[in-house]
Amino acid sequence: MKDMLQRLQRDFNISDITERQLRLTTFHVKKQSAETLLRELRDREGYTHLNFMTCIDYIEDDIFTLVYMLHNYDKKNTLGIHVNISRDDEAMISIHTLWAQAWTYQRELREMYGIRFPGSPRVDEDFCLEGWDQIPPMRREFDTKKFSEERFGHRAGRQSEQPRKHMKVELYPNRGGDEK
Amino acid sequence: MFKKTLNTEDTLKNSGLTDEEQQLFSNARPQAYEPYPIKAVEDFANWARANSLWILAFGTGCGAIELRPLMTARFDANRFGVAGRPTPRQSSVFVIGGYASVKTLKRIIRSYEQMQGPKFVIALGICPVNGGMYFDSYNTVNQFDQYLPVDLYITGCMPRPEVLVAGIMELQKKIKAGECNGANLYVENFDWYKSNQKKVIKNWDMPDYNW
Amino acid sequence: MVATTDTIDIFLQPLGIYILALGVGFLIPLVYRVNRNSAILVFFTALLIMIVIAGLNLLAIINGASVMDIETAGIKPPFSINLRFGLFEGACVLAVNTVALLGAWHYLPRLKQHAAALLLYLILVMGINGMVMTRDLFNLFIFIEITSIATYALIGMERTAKGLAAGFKYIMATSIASAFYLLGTIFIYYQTGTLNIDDIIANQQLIIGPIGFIATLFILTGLLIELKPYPANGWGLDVYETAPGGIASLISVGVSAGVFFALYKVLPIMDLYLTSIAFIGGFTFLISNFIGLKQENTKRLLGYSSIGQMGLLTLVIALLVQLDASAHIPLIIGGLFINHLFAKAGLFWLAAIVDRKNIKDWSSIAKHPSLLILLCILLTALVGLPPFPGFWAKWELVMLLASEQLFGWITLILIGSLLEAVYLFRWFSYARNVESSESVEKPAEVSVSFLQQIPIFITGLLLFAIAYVMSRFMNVDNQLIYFPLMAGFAIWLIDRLNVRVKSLIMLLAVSIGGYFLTKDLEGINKLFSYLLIGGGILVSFATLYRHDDRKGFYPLLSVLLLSLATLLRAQTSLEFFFAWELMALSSYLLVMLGRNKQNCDPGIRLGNDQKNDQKYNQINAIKPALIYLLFSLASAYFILVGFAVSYSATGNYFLFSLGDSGTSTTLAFSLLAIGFIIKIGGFGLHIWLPEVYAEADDDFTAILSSVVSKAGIFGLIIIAAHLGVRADIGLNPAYVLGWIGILTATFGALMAVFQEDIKRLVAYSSMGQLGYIVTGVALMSHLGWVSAMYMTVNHFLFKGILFLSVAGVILRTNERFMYKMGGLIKNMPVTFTFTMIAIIAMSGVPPLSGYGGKWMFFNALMDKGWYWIAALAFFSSAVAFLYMFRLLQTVFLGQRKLEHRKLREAPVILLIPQGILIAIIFVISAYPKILIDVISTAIDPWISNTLVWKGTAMQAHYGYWDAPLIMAIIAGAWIAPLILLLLFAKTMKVQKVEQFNIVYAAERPRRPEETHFAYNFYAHYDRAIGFVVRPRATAFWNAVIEWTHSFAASLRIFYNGNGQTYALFIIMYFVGLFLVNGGLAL
Amino acid sequence: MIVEGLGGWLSKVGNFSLTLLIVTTYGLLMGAFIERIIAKVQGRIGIPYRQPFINILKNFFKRTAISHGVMFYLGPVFRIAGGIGTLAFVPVIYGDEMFSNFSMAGDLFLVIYFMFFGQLGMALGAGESGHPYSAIGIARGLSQMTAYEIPFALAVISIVIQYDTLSITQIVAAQQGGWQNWTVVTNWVATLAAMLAFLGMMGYSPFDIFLAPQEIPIGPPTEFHSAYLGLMQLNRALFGATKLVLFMNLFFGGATGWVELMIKTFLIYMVAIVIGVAFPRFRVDQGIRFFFKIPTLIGIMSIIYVQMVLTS
Amino acid sequence: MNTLINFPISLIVLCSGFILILLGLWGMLTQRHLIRIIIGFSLMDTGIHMVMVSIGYVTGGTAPIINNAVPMSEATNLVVDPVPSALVLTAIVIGLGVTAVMLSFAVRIYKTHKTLMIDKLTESKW
Repeated sequence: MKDMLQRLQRDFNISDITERQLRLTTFHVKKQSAETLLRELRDREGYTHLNFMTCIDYIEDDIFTLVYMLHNYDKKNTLGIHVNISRDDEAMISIHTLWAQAWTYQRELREMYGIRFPGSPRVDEDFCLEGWDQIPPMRREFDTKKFSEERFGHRAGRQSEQPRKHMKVELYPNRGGDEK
Repeated sequence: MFKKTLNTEDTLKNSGLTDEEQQLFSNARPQAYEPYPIKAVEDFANWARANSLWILAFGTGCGAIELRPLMTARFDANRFGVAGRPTPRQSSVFVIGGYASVKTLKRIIRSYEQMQGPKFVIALGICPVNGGMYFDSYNTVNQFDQYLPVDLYITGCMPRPEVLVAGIMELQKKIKAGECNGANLYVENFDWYKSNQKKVIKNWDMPDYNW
Repeated sequence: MVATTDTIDIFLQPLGIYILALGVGFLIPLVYRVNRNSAILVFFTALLIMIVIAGLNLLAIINGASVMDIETAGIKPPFSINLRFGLFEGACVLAVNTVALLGAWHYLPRLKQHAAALLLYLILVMGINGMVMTRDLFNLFIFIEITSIATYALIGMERTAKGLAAGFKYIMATSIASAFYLLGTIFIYYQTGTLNIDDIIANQQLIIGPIGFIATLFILTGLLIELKPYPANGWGLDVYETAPGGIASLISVGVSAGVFFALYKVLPIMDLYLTSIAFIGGFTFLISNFIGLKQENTKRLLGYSSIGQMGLLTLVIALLVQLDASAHIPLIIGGLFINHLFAKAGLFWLAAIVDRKNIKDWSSIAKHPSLLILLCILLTALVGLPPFPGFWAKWELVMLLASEQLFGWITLILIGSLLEAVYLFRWFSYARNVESSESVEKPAEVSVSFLQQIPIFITGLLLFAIAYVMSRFMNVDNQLIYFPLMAGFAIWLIDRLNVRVKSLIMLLAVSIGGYFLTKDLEGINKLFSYLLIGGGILVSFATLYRHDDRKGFYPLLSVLLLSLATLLRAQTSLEFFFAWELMALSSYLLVMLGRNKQNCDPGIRLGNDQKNDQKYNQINAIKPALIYLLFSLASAYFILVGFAVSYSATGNYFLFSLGDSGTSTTLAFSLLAIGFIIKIGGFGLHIWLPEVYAEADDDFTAILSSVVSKAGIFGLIIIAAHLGVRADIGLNPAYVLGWIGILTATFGALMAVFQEDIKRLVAYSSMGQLGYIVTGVALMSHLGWVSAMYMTVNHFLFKGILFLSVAGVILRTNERFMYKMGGLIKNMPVTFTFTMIAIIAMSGVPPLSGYGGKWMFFNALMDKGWYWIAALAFFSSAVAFLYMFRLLQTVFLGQRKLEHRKLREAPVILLIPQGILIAIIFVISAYPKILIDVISTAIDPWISNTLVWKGTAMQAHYGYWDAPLIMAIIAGAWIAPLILLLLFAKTMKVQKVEQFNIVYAAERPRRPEETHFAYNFYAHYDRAIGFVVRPRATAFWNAVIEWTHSFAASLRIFYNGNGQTYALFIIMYFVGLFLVNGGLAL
Repeated sequence: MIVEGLGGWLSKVGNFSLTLLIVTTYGLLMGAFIERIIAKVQGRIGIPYRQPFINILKNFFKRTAISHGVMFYLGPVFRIAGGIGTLAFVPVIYGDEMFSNFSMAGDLFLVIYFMFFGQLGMALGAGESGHPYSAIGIARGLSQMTAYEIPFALAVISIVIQYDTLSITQIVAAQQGGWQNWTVVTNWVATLAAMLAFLGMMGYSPFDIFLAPQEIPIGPPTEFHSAYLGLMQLNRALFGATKLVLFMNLFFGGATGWVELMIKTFLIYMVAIVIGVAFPRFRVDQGIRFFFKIPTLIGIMSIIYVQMVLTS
Repeated sequence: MNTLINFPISLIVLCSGFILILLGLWGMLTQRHLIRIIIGFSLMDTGIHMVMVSIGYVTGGTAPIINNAVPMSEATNLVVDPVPSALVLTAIVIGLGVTAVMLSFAVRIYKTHKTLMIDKLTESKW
């Protein structure tokens, strides 16, 4: 494992190697070398299974972090490969050539985050949302509450509590919700 | 017997369909039905309807899981004439099992329209009422009765089967009293319901009324 | 004056032929120098006079003049050479000279380039005449050599490389043969002291010892080799292949004729070798036709056929001499010979003017109707189909051989004939094959002037004329058997008229003709005449729905329908067989007129992968038509042998005396039954049926299925009546027949279940239904026969409806795959209703007419104790539901395609016959007694009536059946709930919806194609028991075909093209004959 | 059995209507009873006895309906005509002229063939609805039918040989005089084959794939509702009971009174139910293969048995 | 009378005739050159002629002229049969003709094929 990571560090300049759990290690890799790295992992290192791929929106850093989760059945461990892509140029190389099922994830990411995967099959079709006409809903700049009220309306009489505040009241009724 | 010629006001535009598809779907407007002219017959019919509630086997949300125990030995809804039915044509009760996302709503509308009247809708849980915990979700409708007429709400998150049984008995009472007129309500306010539906369902690629 | 008449008389003596040939011949070069045209004129005059001489003398002999023996030099034989001009010689010379004249006409463009060519041609003809007429062994040698040298020279004049090489091989071979002959002659002379054949025959006791043996053997080998026996005939084939058509035809028919005649002359001294000669002839006939299967070169193909025919003649002459049946020589040998002579010559010329080397390139004449007709006539004649001389000769031959119990030879001859038919008609198929537009290399269109076709046309006419004369000789009194042909010809004359007009004229003609032909029939024949003629006309009425020209369709259809009428009229087996063959031929040609849009390889591989649409679409009617013809011929041959077996026992041809066949009854019955079963499409022999039904014209398929297939049933009933019932046939053949019938029914039904093609589905269904009828006939009981006849009528009714409605559907949708249709009930409600009623009737569900047939059938089976068959019948009628429902569901119900929304109802012309048939179905359903009484009356003469009626109810041993009551009850049971439903519908708002308003939730239907469940409809059934119906029969027959072709390929390895090898074979041939005939024992 | 005059026919029709009523009611009640038994097995109470009636009434009281076309409309009519007709041709009570129906019109063969009538008409109606599931369901149902027809046909042939008649009345007559004369005793092989076929005929588990409520919602009747469905439900009760009566007549000695009929048919029905609740569903091709194997073999043996043992 | 009686000349001719025939046949079958084949044919032809002549020969016979030396009654015993001789003449002519045709074929074959080997002339087969 260590050897492999060292080799990858040498060849692909991976960074931020973190052992998150037993048998789960994550690291960052540059966008350009990501596909080569994945191919290397699949073909050479036995990480034949793509568990999933997903995305995290770091709007503060102006990046999306794509996460590819790979599993090795022989070594029974998992690698999380993080790739940072810029929010301005939210495009990534499609890996459906490596794992055929990846097109589904990519379609989902396209719909939910607006990340483009040129060449991925059917990537622009609707996935979960049918006829979505707003900015992708999982982007953090999208205000769901506002959208929900505009589109679906709001039934009067509904009361909404801040969970934290509400629970304090629930737990410490005597002190008026005060922690002390 | 067959109403073949309908004047233009009676037809729907079906603008969500391509020209080719227009010819494949009926564009007739649904019509309300009157009660039987004889009160006794109507009462008897209502009694029969109340005692033979066939639920459409369409679990629209998390509440669907609560429907399953209804048929088990513990609750045995069969006693009340409740049975599951896999096809909307033969069902008379539609149980909205909790939250309805936009995508599901589309299917709910289709299935509801395919049911034959008299038909009844039970909304399960809090979500159909006001969105419940999904009140700020980008894809869950907050007021279900904007889109389909609801005959009975059973709130809770989720309501247990016992409550469901109670709800069904309540529905039976309402049916026997002749108060469940959801189907006619829907037809009479068809344009309103339809415009509400179209407001949230953006890719309206189906006929205006799914016969 | 007297003197001149005398000179003319003298000049018109047969000897005049020689004087003319030599005198004029050597004059021609002179005249040629002066004027080419006058030389040609002289040349033709000479040939014409030769014909006139032969003709006048022959006429004289026929009119009773004695056989002319012409002596030269005024000395009596044996010291002089002499010529004989008798009946046989005269006929042979006349025929050969006629062919020579026509051949010269054909070959004129080439002949006229050289004076020598004209001369050589004359000499060649004279040589042949000499071979025929001379009575001197040595003289014969000289004539053979004269002929050969003239032939060599004519071949050599075509200076093609191949031609020269072939010519050299030819010279080598024939010179060795002549050497043998010469040696033999001289030894004969040594022993008998004479060269005159008559003297030699008179003194044949002198031909003894080793020298005599060797001498006769030498002569025989020499002559046989000239007749090109297998395998010592490669050189002959090479010449046929390379020589120009005019020459090849003369070699094939003229020279062979001469040599054959020579052989005939010396046969009296060949007693010892008759068996060998027969075997050589038979072997050559069979093997040549085998090898012909692999041949694609047109002229070489003709060569194989030619050699085969000569082999057949050799075989027959040896057999006739051996059997001492010389009385039959004129008919059999004459018929076969003349048939071969004209047909083969015509074909060689046709091959020459069309000038396509490979038979696959013959599609370039597909658009030349006149060439096609000529080709068809000649091929038909060559194969021995009626009305040509070969047909009569073959009939005589088979009857004769059968009466001598020589069934081995019959088998050999018929197998050979069948093989010959395969490759000849395959050639026709290629010729008929219209090129598709996408074909890359298109053979150029053939341009043939009308003038060039005339000689061929004349041969065709002569064939007809001779055929007629022959039939007179055979005492075929009933001239009505020609009526279909004449009617067909008459209608062909008006073929240029508007299609409506001519079809109406045809219908009228057939109605009148059919009425007069069948009006005085009675019993079963009468019943079938209603079915075949009345029904045929009714179904044919639907052919009016087509607007295109349909050249040739109506003449052929009239031939077909009227030949059915003559079939019913037939009193003798010969008339029956004549009509039967005519029916097969005309229906073959009609099938061939079917779908012909796309190019296909008409090679006779069977079946196709129907899941593979692309490939499957490319099929057209040509290949199925060929297979149809072959199976028809096979069927005809079985029938022929069956009749022959019966004839051998009874000694006459009358159908009613079939029953007196005595010990041969079982054999005759089995053979005839096999013949008819093939025609019906019985189990294992059914493979032709679906493809033919699928690819024939849609309206013609209706005729084929509902009418023509009944001819097979008719035949079966006839033989069952004559042979089965009367003659107390052993139960076993009938039981086997019963099993064949029920297996046909079961497998027909199972096959139909898995078809995607609507026509194939109905075709398999038709086959299955016929299976029940066969079993019904096989029951040999009154109830069984009533059920069989009842089902026959029913089958006619609902198959007529089904195929016509299918025709309407195909016409409107232009599709044949059911999954490409759907929902047509909206467009074609009438067609749907008719189809539905037909299907309910067919399925046997009460109350419609099918139930009666099933009920009687089942009761008859139970009576007979055929329980297993009854169980299978039950199963197959259940299986029938599958395909019947599929037909309705996938075509008329389900989702309608967008492009089909605008379709109209099928044309009224198609609907009218269907409507009439539906009406008949209802009448029969409600009052079956009407029909059953008629049937019962018809068959009462054969089996005593066992039907018991109690009011309207029919009683059998097991059960009872009250059709009108059932009808009433079911009507009541149907109407009551309908009223109930209508009442409740009043209380509802019933909305008529469109096709996509079905139950759906997650995904709505997008396209009708995706929503219509139709393709591979019974996939699960296929998984469960599909293995039963994997096309084993097709695979088997394909294996037979494959094996036959491979075998043929291995038979021709001897023909390596090397002249020396060929020469070696000739010598080995001699050695072989020597050894086989006991040479070592000397 | 001679019916004379219009009056005779009218009374015949009247008697038949009574039979029809009794049999249909009995069929519905028995359905409810069976449901309750199943419920008891599962520890439930189950539907009330009136439930089948209410269901049918409810369907007839529907106020809206759709129609796909004429055949869609006629499909249920065909279906119930098949049921009524089949009953009409079966003598219900042995020895009672009143309940012998119209069995003088035809024999056992007629009944067997007429059973297809309803299926065919129903299939056509379902076909016109245009729903692919209907077509799939019919394709499966018909295929399965051909499979169970084989053992059934063999068994029928066997008893026809045994009793030397196709008349149902005579078959029943031959079985009178005590249980030892019933076909189930005298020709138990044929009865076994027929009972196996009966499982397929009734369409209960394990041979209910053509209905397949979840996979292809309810199969052929997917599109049918309201009064159409009402007719079909009536037919299901009627036709089911008729089949039971037929089996009772053929194999279990028939019945001389209504009580005997009810007991016998109920017990025959229980066979299918017991097997149904105990076995999971066969895939359709498995079902077909099943019928072609053991039941067919038993059917063949039944004919051999009859020929060797009974008629020799 | 004569020692030659024991050894009739006709036998010699007959035997050599047969030998020539066989030689000729052997030549035709084994020699691949066309001209040699033609020679073989000629040999065979000549052989046949010799056989024919020998058949008609009567030992010690004279020319077939019926005169005083040969009385009519003994003509058959004393005179050489004239018929074979006559036949041979015709046969020679014919043989010549065939040889000529063969040679002309050989010439033309050489022109078209540029070879005289018979095993090269196998364009048409099967």
